[in-house]
This record gives sequence, C-alpha cells and structure tokens, in this order.
Amino acid sequence: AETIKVGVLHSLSGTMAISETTLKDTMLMLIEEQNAKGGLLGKQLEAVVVDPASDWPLFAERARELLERDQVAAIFGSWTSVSRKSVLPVVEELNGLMFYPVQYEGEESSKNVFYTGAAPNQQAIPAVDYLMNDLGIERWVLAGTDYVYPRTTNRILEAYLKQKGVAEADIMINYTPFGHSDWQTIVSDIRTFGSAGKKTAVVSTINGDANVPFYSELGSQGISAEDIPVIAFSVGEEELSGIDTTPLVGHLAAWNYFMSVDTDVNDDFIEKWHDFTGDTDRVSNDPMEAHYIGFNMWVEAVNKAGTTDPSAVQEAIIGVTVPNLTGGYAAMMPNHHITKPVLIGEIQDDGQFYVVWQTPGTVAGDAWSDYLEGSKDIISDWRKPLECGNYNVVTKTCSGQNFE
Amino acid sequence: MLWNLIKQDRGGQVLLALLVLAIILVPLLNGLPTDHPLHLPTYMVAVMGKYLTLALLALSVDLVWGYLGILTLGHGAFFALGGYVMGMYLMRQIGDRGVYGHPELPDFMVFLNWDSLPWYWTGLDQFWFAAILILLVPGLLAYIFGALAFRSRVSGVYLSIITQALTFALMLAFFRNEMGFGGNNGLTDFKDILGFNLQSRQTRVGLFIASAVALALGYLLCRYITQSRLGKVCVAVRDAESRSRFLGYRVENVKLWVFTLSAMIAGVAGALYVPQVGIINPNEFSPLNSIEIVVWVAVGGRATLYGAVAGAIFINYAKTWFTTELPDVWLFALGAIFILVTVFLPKGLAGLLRRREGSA
Amino acid sequence: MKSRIVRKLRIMGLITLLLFSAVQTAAAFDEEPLLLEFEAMLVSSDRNDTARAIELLAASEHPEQLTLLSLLLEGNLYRNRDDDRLYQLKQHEEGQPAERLLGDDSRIIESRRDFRRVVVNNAQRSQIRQVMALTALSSDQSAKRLAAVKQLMRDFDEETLSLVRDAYPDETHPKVRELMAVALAIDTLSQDDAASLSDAIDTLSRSLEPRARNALMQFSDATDDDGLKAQADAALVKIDQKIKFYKGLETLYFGLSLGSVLVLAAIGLAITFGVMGVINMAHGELIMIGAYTTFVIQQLMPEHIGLSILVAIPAAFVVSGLVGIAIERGVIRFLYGRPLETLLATFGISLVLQQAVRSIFSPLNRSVETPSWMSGMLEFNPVFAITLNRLYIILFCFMVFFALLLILKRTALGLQVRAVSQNRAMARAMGVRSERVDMMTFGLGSGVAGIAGVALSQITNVGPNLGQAYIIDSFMVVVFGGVGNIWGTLVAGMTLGVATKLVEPVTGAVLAKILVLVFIILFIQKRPRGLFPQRGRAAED
Amino acid sequence: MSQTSLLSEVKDKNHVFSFMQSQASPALNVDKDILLYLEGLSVSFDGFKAINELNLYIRDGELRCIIGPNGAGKTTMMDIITGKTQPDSGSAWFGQTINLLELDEPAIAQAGIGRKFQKPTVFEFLSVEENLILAMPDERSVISLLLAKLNGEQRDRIEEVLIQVGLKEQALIRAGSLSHGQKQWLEIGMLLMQKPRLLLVDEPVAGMTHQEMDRTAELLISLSGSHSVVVVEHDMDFVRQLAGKDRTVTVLHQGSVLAEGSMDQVQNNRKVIEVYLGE
Amino acid sequence: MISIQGLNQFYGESHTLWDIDMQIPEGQCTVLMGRNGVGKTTLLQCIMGHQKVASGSIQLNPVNKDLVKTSVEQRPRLGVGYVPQGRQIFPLLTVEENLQIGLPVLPRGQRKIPDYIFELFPVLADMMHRRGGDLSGGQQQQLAIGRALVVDPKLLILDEPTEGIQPNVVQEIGDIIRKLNREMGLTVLLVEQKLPFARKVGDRFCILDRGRKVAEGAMDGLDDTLIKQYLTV
Ligand SMILES: Nc1ncnc2c1ncn2[C@@H]1O[C@H](COP(=O)(O)OP(=O)(O)OP(=O)(O)O)[C@@H](O)[C@H]1O
Ligand SMILES: Nc1ncnc2c1ncn2[C@@H]1O[C@H](COP(=O)(O)OP(=O)(O)OP(=O)(O)O)[C@@H](O)[C@H]1O
Ligand SMILES: NC(N)=O
Ligand SMILES: [Mg+2]
Ligand SMILES: [Mg+2]
Repeated sequence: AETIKVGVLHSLSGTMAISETTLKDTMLMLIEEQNAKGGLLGKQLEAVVVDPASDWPLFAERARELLERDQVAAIFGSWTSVSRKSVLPVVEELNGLMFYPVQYEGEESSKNVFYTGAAPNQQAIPAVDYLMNDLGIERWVLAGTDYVYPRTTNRILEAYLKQKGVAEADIMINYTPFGHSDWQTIVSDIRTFGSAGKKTAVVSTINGDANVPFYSELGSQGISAEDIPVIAFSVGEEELSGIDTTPLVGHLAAWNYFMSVDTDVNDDFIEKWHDFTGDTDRVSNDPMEAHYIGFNMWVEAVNKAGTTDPSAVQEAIIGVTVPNLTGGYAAMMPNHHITKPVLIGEIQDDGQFYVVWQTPGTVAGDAWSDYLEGSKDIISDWRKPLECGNYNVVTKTCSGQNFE
Repeated sequence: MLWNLIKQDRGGQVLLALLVLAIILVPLLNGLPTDHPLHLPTYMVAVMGKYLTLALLALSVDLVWGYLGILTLGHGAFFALGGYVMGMYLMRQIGDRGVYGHPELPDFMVFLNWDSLPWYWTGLDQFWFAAILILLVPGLLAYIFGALAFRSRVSGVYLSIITQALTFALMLAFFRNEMGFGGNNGLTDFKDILGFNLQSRQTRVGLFIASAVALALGYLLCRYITQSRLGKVCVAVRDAESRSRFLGYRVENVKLWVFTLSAMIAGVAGALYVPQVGIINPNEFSPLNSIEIVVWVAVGGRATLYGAVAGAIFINYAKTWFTTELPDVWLFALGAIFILVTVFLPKGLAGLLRRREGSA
Repeated sequence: MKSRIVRKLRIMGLITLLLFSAVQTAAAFDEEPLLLEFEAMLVSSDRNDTARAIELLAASEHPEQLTLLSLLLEGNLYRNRDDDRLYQLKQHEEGQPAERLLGDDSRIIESRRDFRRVVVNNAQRSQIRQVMALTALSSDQSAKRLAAVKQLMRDFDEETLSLVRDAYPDETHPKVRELMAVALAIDTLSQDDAASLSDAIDTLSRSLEPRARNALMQFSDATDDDGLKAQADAALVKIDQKIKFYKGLETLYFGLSLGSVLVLAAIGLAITFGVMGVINMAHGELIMIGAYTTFVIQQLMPEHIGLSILVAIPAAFVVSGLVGIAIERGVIRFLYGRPLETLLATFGISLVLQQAVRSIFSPLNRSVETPSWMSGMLEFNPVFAITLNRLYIILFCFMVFFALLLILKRTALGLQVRAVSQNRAMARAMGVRSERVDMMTFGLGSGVAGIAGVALSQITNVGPNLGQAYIIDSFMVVVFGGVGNIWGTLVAGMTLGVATKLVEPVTGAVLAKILVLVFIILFIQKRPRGLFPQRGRAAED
Repeated sequence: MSQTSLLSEVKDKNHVFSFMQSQASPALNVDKDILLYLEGLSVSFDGFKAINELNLYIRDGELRCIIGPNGAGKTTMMDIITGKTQPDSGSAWFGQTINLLELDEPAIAQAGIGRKFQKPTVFEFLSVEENLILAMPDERSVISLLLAKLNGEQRDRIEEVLIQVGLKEQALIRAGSLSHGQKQWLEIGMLLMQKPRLLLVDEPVAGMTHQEMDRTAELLISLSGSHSVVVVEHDMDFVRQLAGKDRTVTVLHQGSVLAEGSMDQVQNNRKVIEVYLGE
Repeated sequence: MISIQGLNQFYGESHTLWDIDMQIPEGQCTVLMGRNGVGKTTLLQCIMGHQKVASGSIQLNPVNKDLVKTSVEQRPRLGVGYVPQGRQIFPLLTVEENLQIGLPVLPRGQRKIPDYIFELFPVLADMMHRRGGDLSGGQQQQLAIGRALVVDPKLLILDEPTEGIQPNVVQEIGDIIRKLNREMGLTVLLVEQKLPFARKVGDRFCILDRGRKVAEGAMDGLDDTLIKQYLTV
C-alpha cells in the first residue's frame, strides 16, 4: 500500500546522540499512534530514520536524500543550531518541510522550517523577569557554552538587563568550550561574584555534556540554590537523569513544558511513552513536547489541505491550533514560530522539576529579537501577500530568501 | 612522460580511467530524465563529489604518512583552512542577499553587532584571491609549523601529538565567535560560486568534475613525487632518518616541503568540499576527524597512493550507506571493518588488489 | 530503554538491600486542629498556601514542629488526589504502602499518579531552614550552633539578631563566638554609635566572611568620620591581602586537582601506549567502562552509596582489565611490530565500545551518586575551602601512581614488558613469555583506566562520550611527559593542570585551553622528546 | 634549535635563515696537507669521560688505522666528526677552513665526510640499487631531487660498485632482506658511491670471511691517496694488511691516544699489549 | 644434543635452507661456517624458533623435544642459550636489567646473576647501571654472551660472537668457550668466519653453501680444498 513518508533526522551516534535519540523515539511513537488512529489521508505513515551522526555536513546530505530519494512529506529533526543551519538551504532548495523542536537563538525564519521550540522571548526573557521580580536578583552571571545560542541569548539578556537598570558591574559573562569539564575556577569566581552583598543568580546556557561537571562542582563547592540560584535553559529532565540531583535541589530551569506538569494530556502522554519504550523510568522533556505539537500541527494541516504537498501544507498550517501538554493550546504563527506558555521549575531530588511560576497565558515566538540592533526592525510573515521571513520595516525590503 | 608515471602502476591506471569515465558519465547520466532507470540524481552527484574531495585529502595524508613517515594527526586542519577560505569567498558572494540585507557583512556578523568586515576578510570576494589563499593559508601554516618542528627534530609520536594539538587549538579558536568565522555555526547558506547558482544541477556537476580533475591531478603529482629521487629520499627518511642525514640530506627541508605541499593539497580538497556539502564549521578541525583520515589511508593501504583513494571512498561510502540503512548499529559495522581490515589485511585494500595481481 | 540487564541487577540489588536496611516506620500524628489546618494548606492548589502553612507551624509552639517541617523539607509528604490528605510514602512505587500523616490510616499505592509530592520552593526552604536554625542556636553541639549562625547570617533581621545577642555571652566555643561577634559587629556598623564602631571594625578586620567585608565597604563609603574611614579602609586592605593569598592557594589546589584528573586519565595509557607502544585509541572507552561499572555497582547497592565507590574500584579494575585483555588477545596481539596499525584497530574498537554502551545503557548519561563521605568541603575559612571529592581524587591519583610505579619497578613484569617492547624476539629467546606479559600489561593498563573511570564518575558525565572527552588529553599528557616514563606522566599532568588554572582566571577557559595547547607545541620544540626524554645512544636514531 | 635563539633570529632583520642560505660550506682547504684536525676533544656521558683530551691529525690522502679496546671511544670520535655528538670541549676542523663543530650532520656529509657505521645501517625498504643511488653525492636540494634523473655515467658507476661489492644479483631486492655481511658490503658500496674526501670506516670486516677481508683491505688501500681513510677495526690481520710497513696506526684508550706509530711499533708497545692485544 | 632432519626454510618465496641434515653432538663444539648470506644465521634462527620452518624437524636430545613444535620461550627453559648476530641488546634496559631478564627461567632460589659472568667480563660489572644501548659495540657483545649464560644453558648458540671485540678479549672468549665446553660440558654451536678462532675452539665443523650443508666433520678435516671451495669468494 502507498504510504506517506516522514523523515526523522536525529543523530543516533556521536556527541548529540545523547539528546537526539529520544526525539527519534518520540517521533516513532507519534507515528505509530497516528497509524493506529488510521493514518493520514487514508494512508499509513512510514518513518524514514537516518543517522546524521552529529556530523553537520551529513545533516544536509541526509536531508537531501530524504527529500530527493525518499520523497518524505516532512522532516522532523535536528537539535543544534548548526545542524539546522546546515539543513536549511537544502529544505529551501527542494521546498521541503522541516519541524525543528529545540529552543534556539532566533534570528531566523524560513519558509520551509517550523520552529516548535522556544525563541529567546519564550524562555530567556520571562525567566529573567521571574528572577528579578520574584527572587529579587540584582547581580547576574551569564554563563554559557561558547556558541551561537548562548552568545545570542546572552546578548539579548544583557541588553534587556541594562534596559532594566542593571549596572555593567553587576553582570558577569563567562563562556566555556563545548564539553568543558573542569569548572573549579569558574564556580569559585561565581561564588566570589555572588558574595558582594547583592542577591545573585546564574543564567546558564551551558550546553549538554558540560552541565554534569558544572552542577557537580556547584554541589561540591557548596553553592546551594538558596545562595545563588542557577537557572538553565538547556537542562531538562533528560539531562537531569544523568546527574545526582541531591545537591541541586532548588536550582531552576525555564522551559515550556515539564514532565511534572499536572494535566491529564500530559499523564496520558507519559503513559504512552512508558508503554512505547517499555521503561517506566524514562522521562519526557520539552523538545519531546515540541515534536508532539509539531507533529500534530502537521497532521492537522495535511488534513486541512487534503494533501501532503509542502506548499499547500505551508499555507494551511499557519493558524493551526493544537493542544499542548500543559493544558493549553499552541498555535502556529505567521512567522513559523508557535505560541507557548513559559514555565519556571525548581529541580527536585527525584530529577523532576517543580513548577514555581508560569506565564498567565502563552507567549508567541519572536523570530527577530526586539533587543538586538540588527534585527529589531525585521519582522516575519509567511502569509500572502508579504510572504517574507525577514522583512525590514524601515527599508521595506525582504532579503535573504533562497527561493524564487 | 605522463604515461611513464603510471606505466607500472596498475592501481593508478584503474583510478585515472575511472575518473575519466566519471567525468564523462556523470553529466550524461545526471542529464537523463528523472524517471529514466539510469538517471543519476543530483544529490548523488554531490555526494560523489564529496567522496572525491575526501579522497584527495587522504592522498595528501598518505604522501606524508605513507612515504615520509610523518603520522599526522592534524591534517584535517589544513583541509578545514582551505574550506574556510572557500567558505569566506562564498559568504562574500551572498552580498546583500543575507537575512539582514547588509551589503557587506555576513549575517552572523550583523547579529553579533560587528560594524565592519575584519581585515582578514578583505579581498575574499575575488575568486582569484581566494584561490591563492586556498593554497597559501594551509601552506603557510604547514610551513611555519613544519619549520619549527622539523628543525627541532620533533619526530614520531611527539610530532603526531603536536599536530593534534595544532588542530585542537584551531578548533577551539574557530569555535570562538570573536574570531569572526561564525563560531560553532560556521559558514553556511551559500548562494553562488563564480556567478553560478550553487543549487543548480549544472553547478553541482561542474563541482563534481572539478573534484575529479583535482583528484586526478593530485594523484599524478603525488605519483610523480613518490617516483622521483625525492620520493626515495622520503622513504629513506621514513625508515632511517639519521642515516639519511649522514648521507648529506637535509631531512628537515625534505620534510618541510613535502609536508607543506601536502597541506596545500589538503587545502584544495577542503575548498572543493565546502561548496558541495554547503557548510564549514569548526568541527572539521576536530582531532578525531584527523584521526579518521589516517584510518582511511590505513584501510586503503598505507604507502600506496591509489590505496589511500580507495580507502577514503570505501569508508565514506560505507558510512553513507550504514547511516542510512543501519542507523542504530552502524558504528558496530564500521568499527568491525576497521578491526577486520587491520587484522586480516595488513596492507589494506591495496594489499588485496596486489595479492590478486600476484596470484594471477 | 533501559536494558533488562540493569533492571535485573537492580532487583538483585533490592534483595541485598532488604537484608541490610532496617525497615523504618513512619509515626503518625494526631488529627489536632492546627495540624489539620496545616494539612489543608499543603494540599491546596495555591502555591502561596505552602508558605502560609510553614509560617503557621513556625509561629506555633507545636512540639513536633521541627519533625513536620523536616518531613516537608525532605519531600516526604505526598498528597493523595482522591481524598486530598497527606501521606508519607516509603517509596513512590505501585504496590507500596502509604501512611496517612494524620491519624493512622494507610493504603496501598495503586497508581503512582494518585500521589503527588508536596514540594517546597527555594524561598520556603530558606524559611524552614531559618526556623530550624533558630532552634539549633541552643543546640548542645557546637557544629550545629555554628551552622545555625551561618544560616542566620544569610539574612538577619532584628529578631534573629536579638537571639544571637542573647546567646553570645553564654557561647563557649571560640569559632561560634567569633562568628557571632562578626554578626553583631556587622549590625553595629549599620548603627550610628561611634563608641563601639572602632571595635566593630576591628572585629570585622579579622574576619574573612564576605558579609564582613561588604559591611566594611558600605561603611567606608557612607561614613563622614575620616578616622573611622581610614580604619575601615586599612581593615579592607588587610582583608583583601588575605583573600589574595587564599585565592592563590585555591588556584594551586584547583591546578593540582585538574592535574590529578589528567594524570588518572592518562596513566593507564602511559602503560599501554608509553611502555607497550600500542596507540590505544580505545583507552578512553576503557575509562568509560570503569565509570559504568561504578554506576552498575551503585544500582546493585543503592542503600550503600558510601561503600559502593570502594567496591567499584576493584570491580572497575577487573572489568576494564578483562575487556583490555580481551582486546589484547582478540586484536592487538596480531599487530605487534606494526604499532601504527594498532591505532586503526583500536579506533575501531573504540567505536564498537561506544555503540555497545549506547545499546546497553542508552545514549543518556547515567547518574552516579557522590557518597556523603566524599561530598562537602574542608573549610579553612570563608574564602578558602577545599572540596572533599577533589581531595580524595588527588590522594587517589597518587596512590594509583605509586602502586603502578611499584609494580613496574619492583616486579618481573615491569622489566619483562620493557624488554618485550624493545625487542620481542630476543625477549622470547631469553624465556620471557611474551604473550602472557602482553596480556598482563595490557590488562593492567586497561584496569588502571577503569579505576580512573571510577574517579571521573564522581566529577563528570557517565555517558557514551566520556572516553572521547579524555582521549586527546591523555595522549597529550603522556607525550608531553615523555613516552615510556610514568614519572613524566605525573609531572606532565600536574604541570598542565596547574598551568591551565593559572591562565584561566586571566584569559577565560577557552583561551586558557588554546594557550596550553600552544604551550605544548612550543615546549616540544624545545624538548622534542617530552619532559623526561629517553636518553642515550639507542633513543637517538 | 632553542626558542630564544629562534626568537633572536627572527628579530634580527638582517638574519639570513639557515633554510635560505646556500648550503655549501666554505671550500675545503688542505694547504697544510692535513685534512682533519681533532684537538683537545673531550666528551662525557653522565659523568663518564668517553673522549678525553683527544688529539688526532689525519693527513690528506692518508690511510689511518685506529685500534683500541672496546669502549675506548673510537665510535664516539666518529660521532663527533660527523656531527652526531657535540663535544664538551675541543675543536674539530676539516682542512683549514671548515669548523666541523659548527656544522650539522648533512652539512658535514656534504663537505665531504662519509661514514660506515659499526652496526650496518641501510635503507631497508629501498632496493640495493636505490640505496646506492641515494648515496650519490650530487643532488641534495629538494628541487633538484624532484627533478633528478640518472645519466649514463651514473648508471655505469652504480653497475661498477654493485660488482665491486658483490651485490650485482641482489641489485633489485630490498636491502632489508640482505644478510648481515651483505649489509656490510652494501654500506661500503654506499661509501664508494658517495666518494667523500674523508672516509670513516667503523669495523668494516666484522662478519666477513678472511678472503672478503683481503678484498676489503685492497679496496681501502686503493682508495687512499685520493681519499683519506680512517679505519677502525679489531681484526689484527686486517689491520696489519692495511697498515703495511709504514702507515700509521693509532691506539686509543680511555678516550685518548695511548700510542701511535707503525704497526710494528704499536704491536710491541707494552701498554698496548696489556690493554688490547694480549699475549 | 641436536639432530636436524630435512630442514627447509623460506623467506616468502625464496628458498633459503634446503634439506639440512645435521647433528650437533653433545659436549662438543660445532662450528658452522660459510660465506655471507648462505644461511647460517637463518639456521640458528630456525633452531631458536625465530624463523618458521617449512618442513623438517629439530630434535633436542636429552629432553627429546622437537623444537619445531615448541614455543620460543620454552627454549631457555630447555637449556638453550643464544647469542644472536648483531647483539640484540635491550637498548633502554640497564646492563643489570639485561642480565636479569633471563632469571625467571631458573628455579626459584637460584635466581641470581652468577658471579663468574663478571669474572669473565669485568667491564659489565663496571657498567652495571648504564643503559645497554649506550655501551660500545664490543661491550654489548660481551653483555650478549653474559646474558645468554645467565639462563644456565646446556647448549649455547653463538652467532659470530667475536665480531667487534678487541683481540685480547677474543682470546678470552675463545678460552671461555673452550672452558665451558670442556670443563662444564656445555654443548656449543658457533657460527664463525675467522678460521684461526674456529680452529682453536671447534671440535667439529659444518659448512653451508647457498642454503645447503656441503661438508661436515672433525675440525682436523677442514682442509684447504674445502676452504677454497666454500669459504673463499
Ligand atoms: N650516549 C652514551 N651514553 C653513555 N655512555 C656512552 C654513550 N655513548 C658512548 N658511551 C660510552 O662511551 C665509551 C666509548 O664508546 P665507543 O662506542 O666510542 O667505544 P668504541 O671505542 O667504539 O668501542 P668498540 O670497539 O667496542 O666499538 C663506552 O664506554 C660507552 O659505554
Ligand atoms: N628477513 C629476511 N627476508 C628475506 N630474506 C632474508 C631475510 N634475512 C635473510 N635473508 C636472506 O637469506 C639469506 C641467508 O641469510 P643469513 O642471514 O642466514 O645469512 P648468513 O649466512 O648468516 O650470512 P652472514 O655471514 O652475512 O651473517 C641471505 O641471502 C639473505 O639475503
Ligand atoms: N538551539 C540550540 N540549543 O542549540
Ligand atoms: Mg665502536
Ligand atoms: Mg649471519
């Protein structure tokens, strides 16, 4: 029987396998579930799983294969920004669809990509607001891995904090290499920085493998969340499952979803996940929810368009609204970002987060930051007649599109 | 004279014949209508082009490792530098078509608030200048590094490890956004090369042909060197370095020039690689990448030039195939290949070929 | 998808556990009105109610106040979604009993979903700790009193200060007394009472507490009295000098501790690569196996985390050693005399081992707990403390090093392996059982790598990429030190560690790493055979 | 090359880097008829004096035999002359103009000093013929090596040497698979190809039969006159043949000259008999 | 002591030893002779197990073992000591360590370097802690002989042991070999090019030519014809 192919483009080996393998499994679960419901447009879905092996050029190559050879209707994949950047020209050239499920630095809006993770305004800004307003933080450490996402996020935050009247001397910015493993000096510096008599917090955009030694050093140098809370944007349940969380209780993370969220859809989702993986200890996390939302949006849009043709789906998907896992709804905005609630959670000793704060409603993702010089004049709107991902409202031009 | 070079080189003959064949057939097959059974899809052309550039890279490593005995664990650095120069040229070709519409600055500079192009980006909008730098940058680095190391008589694993340190340091440096090379995201989203649209079928075929020609020329060059007296001196240096000094050979000069030349070949390979894969990122400097190159050469058969080519193509093809067909377990398969080849084919794939020849 | 193996191990572990751990029963409390109100607030869906519940209990003079608050603090209270009552659970697992907090009802957990933990946030935790600290101020253990004063000093108000003031005259323990004096002096500085100000400055000038320094700074900025300002500034200079000195010590300690991690990671390689000449790209994975062994051991004895590390050391040695022996027997022995090819084969092995771990344990990092005897700090003063886990690692590093040195220098194995690596054929002709020597030596190097894994599991990721993260550094250290010299490895590791830590505060972590690499490159120009080169005629050709 | 000296080189804008210099040494000058001067040489290893205030002069065209107990410092002396070992003190001049201590191994070789090692060392992966080709004195710069071609004359010369050292049949086999003695011959062949002004020959007949020894002696004697030859050997028959009646024999002991003179004188020297020859 | 039958050996394709039959009588000193490259070293290496033999057997007698089938490291335990051509000293081990290598083959309790070795080669005692590779050629040769004696051999195999050794020590080595042979009953198999030395120490001779055994007999039987035919170039 004819099937509709769905490409799953997540690293199953190499450095990123640690995060991305779970997303591959999530996609398989969602597809299986959809097929159980009767498939899509009367056809069964078929997952085409490939392994780009954490190798960025390979992402482009695999994406091209998925689109050209396998003729997939959509690609769900990628984690790092660089892998997305690598794939981007390919999906644009071949007019494919790609759903990108991870929080990222923004500054991008492609006709062919749907950003179901958080943009900086859906994670970083609300998190800082919380720290400032609810915890009375006055001194800030912006610590990140040295790459584009933390750099951009921190630049946005720096601008934002200064705008809020925080002095230059009360901001400390620190970058470390990927996989940095010896945090003694930095943690000690943070401790010193935090002992100046003002309430201090760390905003962490530390990535992946560097987190375990970072938190473990925080723990061994006795920095508790009550002294200097750390709020992370890249640490979720999955990452915590590899850390002894006992010394970390109370440190924070900002996401759009937590496994501990007390809703029925979430409970159902987790149950299905446990059934699917056959492991009741498996956790769920934010990018999984993003895939859940993205996949359902795509299904809905295909149903709406009556075809999997990418152009038709692109048109149909804007405005599509599906339930998220936190009890609300996510809508696809004209800039290909979605609406999300922002949640702040505290780490518990069981590796879960306890939600201590959340935005009253949802926040729409902003592709182009209002706090960056180059991008505050740019907007994105993929609806006719504008159909432009980066329209400069001052010069009234649309640039940088890779299609005719 | 050309023929003399490969007269006794069965593998080389086969390789060159295949390359000529590919140069003729690939455009033909790719030009067939897409539903034709023999149609060669464009993505395959790009992938094959990539293999050829990696083969050229392997060739450059075999020249210094196989013949000169320098186990370089940092050759990826020269490849990446060539790639970065090409990437910078390609970025400059974007002009004001970037997302921010800036007439000069690449996107990543705009959003990191750079106000003007750093000096080392100037001139790179000219292809001829880029072409010179593609040879010069890796060449110069290799020259400086080599002049230091070979004069100090650093050799063996000590040399290997400092080549590794070199590429590792470069990787960390290029990861830094301050360097002005796009940090971790690297350079991507290229549009044209020499005025041709990079995404067009013709350009891809053109790049494939360019890679095939580069590989052929690279092969002949390496063959010429290894067959020359210089090549014999290389082997002499490889096997008894101090003895060759007592014969009056300036070992450090021999090493320096061959190493530099090899770095330039690697740079060319990198420059051809980048437009075909569409991205260059500091990961190309990763020490493990460089080790992998050595592994290709070993699999193919160290100190046989066509072996290096075969090894690179074979392993990379296997990788492509495995990652698509066996995504969950492909590392087992690849690892097993490495182990089996070492234990059972001490002379690599080339040894297999020679054994055939011998018994026939 | 956690493998079945692990789960099985875990079940076996549970059984062992039951034999060991005494079963504790939760005491139920009476349903008195105060506690009922407390319960009602905690099961409410309004987060602010939790804070109110704490205040309620804190303000009361209830005898079980502390017990209840610590139950809350430690996350032992659960809300049942059916009856909205609080329960104490032994384990949040289906089939386990749940005891009502008030009254003595109990039920069996049918679905985990039915019970939701009652969670406190940071602010509430501070709140509870303050309450507890106030009580602890009158504890008869000086350590508790000290901790209490420290806790109170985070954030004191009139009420807490007056408690400290009351307790101060009776305090006998010098340290506690000193800290109290500092607290009181800080308070004095914020008053405007010139008489005791000078004394307060004097008290504070002897303290390294950050709050003391901050108070002095504030005072110096604010005061109009030139004499006092000068005194405060002098005190600050004195404090800053001390801080600088201790920061220097700290940097040194950080350097040594980073160095010992490097040495541990490299020392196995110093044997397999340095002595045997095998370019062992799978070395990192042998470390990884050691770390996973630690994880498995902890799964087997979850109630004895403190012991588990001690068990893990020999276990990791054996497991990694056996894997090493298997590698040697299966692959490397075919490659002697072809040292470069060991690189190729072991590279393959490293890929296979990584993937194997991914398949068995999942690609996720695994969490290895730090036993309590290894956590915490040895605090010399408020600006200088050494972290215990690192201290143990430094000590461990030296132990491993000297044990190896002993084996290599004092046993026949050490001599034989060097002979074999220098001239295999001749060694055999002299009766050396080269196969056994190879096997044992490779096993030894691998086992030591495994031991390093145990140490690393305490400070970094236990995941499939663990090995990759250390392999480059390990080779760097061995070569920098001089191949074949394990003293070289020790000195090289420590040198690189200290150098990195000296540079890092100036340049940041990224540049520090780059600079250290450049340093290695330049150093090797000067000493082309590492720190401790093999000398003599034979080494020259 | 140390870092500091490199730095000072870089800073000195008039500095001509060694790799830019022409690699020819000053012309050899043997006006005084002495080809090699070793004066006051000393070298020690970890405190052990291997060469001790050694003085030795070799005339142009002379054939000199050097004998002496094992460990006397004969090989070490050659190491110093060829640049392998730097002496702690003393001087070593090649003719009047060339200071050997300032040159490195390739420069010394190019200046005209060739050496046969005590333990035969040949390029094992190259054929016997290629070993000889590489020993030819002409092409040394990288470019000329790249372009080098054998001319007829050179071919004839190789042929001749192959026959001379009895390896004609083995010309195309890997040098690594020669027997010990054959490697000795190959090394002698390489010396012949190299045609250096000064030949340092360390134990050439070890492992040779008596007849081969005779042949070697003839060969070396025929070379003297146009070349200077320094031979180290423990085989007294061979030394006797070489030294004949009137050539000088030098006896080294504990790093310095113990005796020097004709074979007869040396043979009858009490001390030489005691430490070296035995009764 | 050793009886070799029908021994053939190849280096890759090239047939180096052809049907060698040879006896090495116990308690005697047999000298193996022949021009360069005829296969002397190769034959010794076959006996030592360093070269694979294609066919044939090498019986070691009192213990009645076919050496072809035993591992290399068994040989010293069966009482075979070996002084290879080119010395094969462990260059980075000290002189002492070079000598100690063989100790584990001795029975426990006797694992000590025998003093007579230092009496034979006093220079070794002086150089005890020097790296083997630093010694001069002749010193290394003495060390190689000393090292072979450490394993307390019944059969001593020497491949051109006098190479590079000063004349008075060569005499001494000759005396030593004779002494070991005559007084201590050690069987000796010696490869030697130098006739006077061979005549002095040998009881029997055996000549190889191009991989074949061409003559054998008591030392008196080594006459000019044989020498001319097989030992002259
Ligand atoms: N690198 C070194 N380290 C330590 N000792 C050395 C070194 N090189 C040489 N020696 C010592 O110096 C002395 C002289 O050695 P050399 O090789 O020059 O002797 P030789 O005269 O050539 O002897 P032979 O005739 O045995 O070859 C010897 O005792 C040797 O042990
Ligand atoms: N490793 C090898 N590979 C191939 N051929 C070899 C090898 N070793 C020796 N041969 C060849 O085998 C033959 C016998 O060599 P062998 O070393 O046994 O000679 P030999 O009689 O000991 O000579 P010498 O007196 O020179 O030591 C020689 O012709 C040599 O070229
Ligand atoms: N987009 C990220 N987190 O790399
Ligand atoms: Mg000597
Ligand atoms: Mg021989």
